[in-house]
Amino acid sequence: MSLFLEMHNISKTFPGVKALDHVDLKLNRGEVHALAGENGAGKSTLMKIMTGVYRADPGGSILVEGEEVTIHDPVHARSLGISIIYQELAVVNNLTVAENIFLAREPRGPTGLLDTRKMKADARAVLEELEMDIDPGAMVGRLSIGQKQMVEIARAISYESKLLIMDEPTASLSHHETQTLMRMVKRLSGQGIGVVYISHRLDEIFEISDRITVLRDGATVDTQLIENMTRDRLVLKMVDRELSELFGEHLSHASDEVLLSVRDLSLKRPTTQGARVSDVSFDLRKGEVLGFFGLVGAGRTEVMEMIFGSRPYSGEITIEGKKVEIHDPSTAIDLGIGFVTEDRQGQGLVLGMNVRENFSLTHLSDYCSFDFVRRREEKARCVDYIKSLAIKTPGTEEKVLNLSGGNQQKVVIAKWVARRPRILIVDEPTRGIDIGAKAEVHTLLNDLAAEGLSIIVVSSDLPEILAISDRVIVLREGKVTGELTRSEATQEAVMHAATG
Amino acid sequence: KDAGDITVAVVPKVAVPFFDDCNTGAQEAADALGVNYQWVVPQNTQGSTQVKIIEDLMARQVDGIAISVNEPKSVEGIINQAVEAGIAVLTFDSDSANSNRSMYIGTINAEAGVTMGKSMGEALGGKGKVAIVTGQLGASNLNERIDGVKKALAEYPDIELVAIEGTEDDLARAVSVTEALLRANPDLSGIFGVSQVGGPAVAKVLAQREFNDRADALKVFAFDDLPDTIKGVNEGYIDGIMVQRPVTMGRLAVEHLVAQIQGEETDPQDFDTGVTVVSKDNLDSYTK
Amino acid sequence: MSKTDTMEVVERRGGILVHVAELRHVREFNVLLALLLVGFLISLATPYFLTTNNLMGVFRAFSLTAIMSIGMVMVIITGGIDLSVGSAMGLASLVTALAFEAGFPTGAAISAGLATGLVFGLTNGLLITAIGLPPFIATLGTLSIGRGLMYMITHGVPVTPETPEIFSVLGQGYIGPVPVPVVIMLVLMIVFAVIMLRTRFGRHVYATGGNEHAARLSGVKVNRVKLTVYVLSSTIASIAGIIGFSRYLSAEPASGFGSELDVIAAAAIGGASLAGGVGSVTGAVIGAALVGVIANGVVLLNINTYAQQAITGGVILIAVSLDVLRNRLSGGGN
Amino acid sequence: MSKTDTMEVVERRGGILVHVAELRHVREFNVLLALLLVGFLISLATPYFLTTNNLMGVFRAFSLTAIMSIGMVMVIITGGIDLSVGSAMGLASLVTALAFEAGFPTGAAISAGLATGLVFGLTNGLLITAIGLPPFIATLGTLSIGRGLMYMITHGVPVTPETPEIFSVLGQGYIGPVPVPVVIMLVLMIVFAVIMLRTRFGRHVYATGGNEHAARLSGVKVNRVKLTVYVLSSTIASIAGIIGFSRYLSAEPASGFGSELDVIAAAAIGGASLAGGVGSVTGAVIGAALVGVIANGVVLLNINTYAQQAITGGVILIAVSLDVLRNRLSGGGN
Ligand SMILES: Nc1ncnc2c1ncn2[C@@H]1O[C@H](COP(=O)(O)OP(=O)(O)OP(=O)(O)O)[C@@H](O)[C@H]1O
Ligand SMILES: Nc1ncnc2c1ncn2[C@@H]1O[C@H](COP(=O)(O)OP(=O)(O)OP(=O)(O)O)[C@@H](O)[C@H]1O
Ligand SMILES: [Mg+2]
Ligand SMILES: [Mg+2]
Repeated sequence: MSLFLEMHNISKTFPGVKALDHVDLKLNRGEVHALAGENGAGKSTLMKIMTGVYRADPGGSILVEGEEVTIHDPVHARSLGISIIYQELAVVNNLTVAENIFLAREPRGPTGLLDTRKMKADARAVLEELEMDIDPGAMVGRLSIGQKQMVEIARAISYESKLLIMDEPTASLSHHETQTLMRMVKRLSGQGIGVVYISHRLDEIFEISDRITVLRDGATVDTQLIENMTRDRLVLKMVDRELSELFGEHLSHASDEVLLSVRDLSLKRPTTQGARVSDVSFDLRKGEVLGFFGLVGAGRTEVMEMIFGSRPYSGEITIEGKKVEIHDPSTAIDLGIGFVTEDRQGQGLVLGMNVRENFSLTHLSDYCSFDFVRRREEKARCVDYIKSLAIKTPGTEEKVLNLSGGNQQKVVIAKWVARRPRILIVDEPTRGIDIGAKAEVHTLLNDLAAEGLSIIVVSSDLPEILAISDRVIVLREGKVTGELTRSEATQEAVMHAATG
Repeated sequence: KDAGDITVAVVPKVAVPFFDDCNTGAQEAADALGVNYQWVVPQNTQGSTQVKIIEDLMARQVDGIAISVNEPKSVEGIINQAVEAGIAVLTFDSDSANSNRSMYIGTINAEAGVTMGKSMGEALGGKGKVAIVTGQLGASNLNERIDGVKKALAEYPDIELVAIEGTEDDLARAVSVTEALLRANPDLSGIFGVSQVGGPAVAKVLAQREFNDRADALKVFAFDDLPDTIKGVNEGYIDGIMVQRPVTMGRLAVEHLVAQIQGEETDPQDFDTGVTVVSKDNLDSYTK
Repeated sequence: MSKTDTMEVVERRGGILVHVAELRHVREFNVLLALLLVGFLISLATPYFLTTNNLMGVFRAFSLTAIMSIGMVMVIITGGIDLSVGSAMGLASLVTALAFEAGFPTGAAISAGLATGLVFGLTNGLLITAIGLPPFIATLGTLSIGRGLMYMITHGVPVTPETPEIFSVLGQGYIGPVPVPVVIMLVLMIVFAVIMLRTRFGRHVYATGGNEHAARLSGVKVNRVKLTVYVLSSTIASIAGIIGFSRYLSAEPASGFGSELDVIAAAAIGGASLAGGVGSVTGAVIGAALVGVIANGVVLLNINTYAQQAITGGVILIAVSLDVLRNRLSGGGN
Repeated sequence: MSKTDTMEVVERRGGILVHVAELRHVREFNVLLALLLVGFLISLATPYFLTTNNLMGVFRAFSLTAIMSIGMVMVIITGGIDLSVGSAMGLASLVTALAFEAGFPTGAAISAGLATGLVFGLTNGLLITAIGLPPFIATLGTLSIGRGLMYMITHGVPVTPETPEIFSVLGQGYIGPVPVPVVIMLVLMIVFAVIMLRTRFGRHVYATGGNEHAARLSGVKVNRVKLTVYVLSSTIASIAGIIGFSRYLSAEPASGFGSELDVIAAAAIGGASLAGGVGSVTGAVIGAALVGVIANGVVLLNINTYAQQAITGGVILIAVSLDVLRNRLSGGGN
């Protein structure tokens, strides 16, 4: 294998944060190079420097095919053969899937006008390679977040690149799509294309990477061939703890008392597009952790949105035996429901506000006397949560925009947990957070259940679902296709129900 | 044609009190003659707006149109078209002299300006610094008045015109402009309010504590008899108002239109309605 | 309307609509329906409305606003705004008039007017892209400067030069029964509708407004797109200015003042969202038509002239509300 | 300015600024600097500028715009816009005048004016939240309706009733050397600055504009927030209308026309982004002050009246550009 790209002595300082501290990185042609590290370790920042989004502090250098280069912007990076799938979605909602994939390099016909037919056909070809069943003419704004992620992936692989960076491409994908992607990555590397693969899912890393670099607090702590790396060692390098001490035993706290009961939940006025939810029924008991599994687009998020009042439904929802009508989120919140949304940037956070303001938005009245906010108290609570969830931020007054992806996710979790709802719905709660934090979130959910909270966990991470749920409900194409107790819920059984 | 079958339309420049008086006169005349009457006020002072209104009135097949022109040249074409289509068209208050309109009824603005300038010259004894507060900077009738004022002042070499300020015919703006004018020119001795907003604005400024002591030294001449302008005269802040005869204009406009439509008037001539200089002395006795 | 709203509307519509092109289609269709409805009601009430002469007059009357709204809607789709269109229009008409006064031939005079628009647009574009001023401030500044220049040049006196016969065709001529300004409006509408829907540039305009950050990361030259739309907007406004001058043969010192609101309104009524990313050229023209027809109707129906503005406002509210409610019902809203 | 732009600016600023509150702070500080600079330059050129009388006069002159911009900036922070402030102001002043004419006592007349603003704002708010009209269209509609009503009521003739002495204090009185309208402006500024920065409602206004969807999902009653800001905006505008009437004791049929642009400009110059989420009450007032000082300066300096508008526009562009460039430099943009 020959060297494609080298980064030397790369540092990056943000106000109040040293994100990267003298990092070196060498990437070979055709190599799958995993990049691991806890949230805020600097992985995304390093990749953004490689693609010209940020400029590194003076003193560092980047060599592409042996020549030193200054990378001006992502377009320039692409011309050097480097393309990237960003951790945060960068799609244009008001354009179609095909238009997004070919944005800024749209095919043109002989007249100079767009060749939409070719564009759609090409898009369809790429999507088929990824085994994605999305209409190239569909508006991206209407897709679920997982589907948007696939569109980004499709766009990235359709570039003729020599190095493809994937920053947590699978965070919002489920098992099936992940497997397809793994195959895709292997094929690309077989063609001599280098891949940088960032993920917090250790299985994936061990499955496909050739080498691995671990970052901690902005510095390289290890680079190894994957053969020389073990899970335990990786976790130790990343979070400085033993894997075995991370995840505790699962204890069920479920009582027999039904708290939430959903009957025949369907999307109101269903339209013909997409997988739409129909006739979903289930019960949620007090202190129970109920897992929801399904493939991308199975309709799990849609069910949760209906319960939370952000999507019109028909059917019946009862809480503690009382029928309730939930037409907007504030009603749901008043009824004691909390909802950690899967799309943290679009739905979870006000990016222009700081950590404190985002944190307290769900429960601001806790700190209010006559509508005046008692800021000191607000701040103190926020600091508590920053500590307990190990949110890496310079302080409560940092804009969430400047936090790393995983730390943003933690803020979303914190803002709901701090509200102490009776029913907490978490949709892909550990999306993009590191293994240490994931363990902490699992512990947190377990502790909350122990306090008598009822929790619904939607996750595409099958091991996660199996690890923390008392019971698992499986959705396929908007319908319940399985309900399994903890003992029945094996990997095979759940997958069977999900894929049919 | 039967009076009942005749429709005449009167189009002012904008909605201001002056034209409300015109409307009164025109309506009275129309009622007296028994003709149908339409009053159409443009939404802004652009020439094109009036063109559009005339087009609409032609489509409506009115028999006569009297218009106070915002911008003389731009309505020429459409007035000529209307005349060709057999509609009687005359102008009042503000003319489009090169068009084929049958006649003009109204004040000769330049002459009114001259009268205003002369009044000021006499009031100041031929000596002092003066300023003009106008309305919309583009309005042709105001520009004619300003020209008239300048022409009259040319006779008084010791009177210096130190500033002309636009106000967009907005009272609030006119007040703050007048204040700044007075501050920037501590020795100012005369103000012309050539648009309707000038009189009320100057009167209000002079009534203020800060400027009250300058009221005596300052000679003010204004245009049009708005209630606040008249009040200003009564209170001694304004020395004279050029009062036109809007009611008369409106009445005459309709009367002449109907006469022309019925073929009674075949050789119409322009009609100067003149201005009256109204001061404290004749405040109760003038007519519009 | 916020971006999320827009998306929701899109989602609501669900069924019938699959992609942007169709969506735009329907938006326009709704406003067109409102337009036809208003027209129908007026024609019931007065026989004068549905005559060729009147309709052509109405078309010609709103054509200038409509032309300007074509440039405006592109700016709005990028998420910007151009308050200076009225000044660009007025200044272009003034420069053309001055060029005639200076004895330039027709071609040169028209070019001078167009160049004025171009320079105006470049100024806006550079203030926004190179200096980084918010579009509202940048174009508000040039709006004032443009007006000021017009006053300084004219001292409030209209410029009315002699012009060759041929020049007046632009504003006063007819092709068959159709006034030339209307023809120009339709040509521009078709050209820019095609550009917006079928060219790379058009896609990039939508992308810039939809998600500027993502567009930039994808390689869209966002600043160039913005510069271009501001140049187009001012240049198209200058075309309107030249036509206007040709029609009235008088360049008024205050021409175009206040028209920015009418022009933006046309785009907005035609479905453009000031949040960017949404809108269409045909929609904007139909929006201008709706306002024009209402204005005509009020005079034809001899409605109390003082009420005209109130009625116009009311009808616009009702027309757009119908559009919004229709969407909600058909889509199954929250 | 689009959201991404805002974010970039924020990124660029880096160094000094850590959080939103400080950011707001600095924004204001920059405009304040520009204001002081302009004031300093004017005072160098003319001795009449820095006199108590003139300064108080200037303050009083821009106080109405500033008051209206306080309501406007809250609307803009939610991501909306209120084009109807001028109409709300004018109508409120007219209704107050009519109430006096009808013989109402002062308290009742003022209440009638305030009620007008309230109803106006409720209408806007309901059109936007209940029907779902885009704010631009909704308030454009009510702008027209308001103007139309004023014409219908007055036929263009100002209403000048007799009023009790006490009433004129509101517009003409002084507290020490400070005109009462200026005092009212300062009080409103402080009250609403505190509300925006220290209360739950204020937080919700920023959240709504920052990310409406996320705010709604966090339990913010987004529609109620919007309704409230529109009601506040119109009501505050009606306060300006009542003060204006008290000052001139004449309710002009065209008062407030066209002021929407001035008011929005004040908010924008003061740092508010039309994309929502960003802005401040004090910034808006300082923005109004900047424009007011320039307007006073051009008259004091006896600048040719025809050039005044161009100069005003130019100075605003330069002042805001300095702000933008300063931020860029201090942030050391990428
Ligand atoms: N634009 C920015 N301004 C200020 N700080 C930043 C900015 N971007 C990143 N940071 C900080 O730099 C550090 C590294 O962030 P980065 O996004 O690279 O982490 P990461 O390793 O990708 O984490 P994750 O696994 O959560 O995605 C974090 O502490 C983050 O807060
Ligand atoms: N084929 C499709 N075309 C367009 N939209 C689709 C399609 N399939 C699903 N959708 C959209 O996807 C959403 C349904 O997926 P939802 O997000 O509820 O599922 P999920 O199981 O949570 O999947 P994900 O992991 O992707 O979030 C709906 O919003 C629907 O509009
Ligand atoms: Mg990251
Ligand atoms: Mg989901």
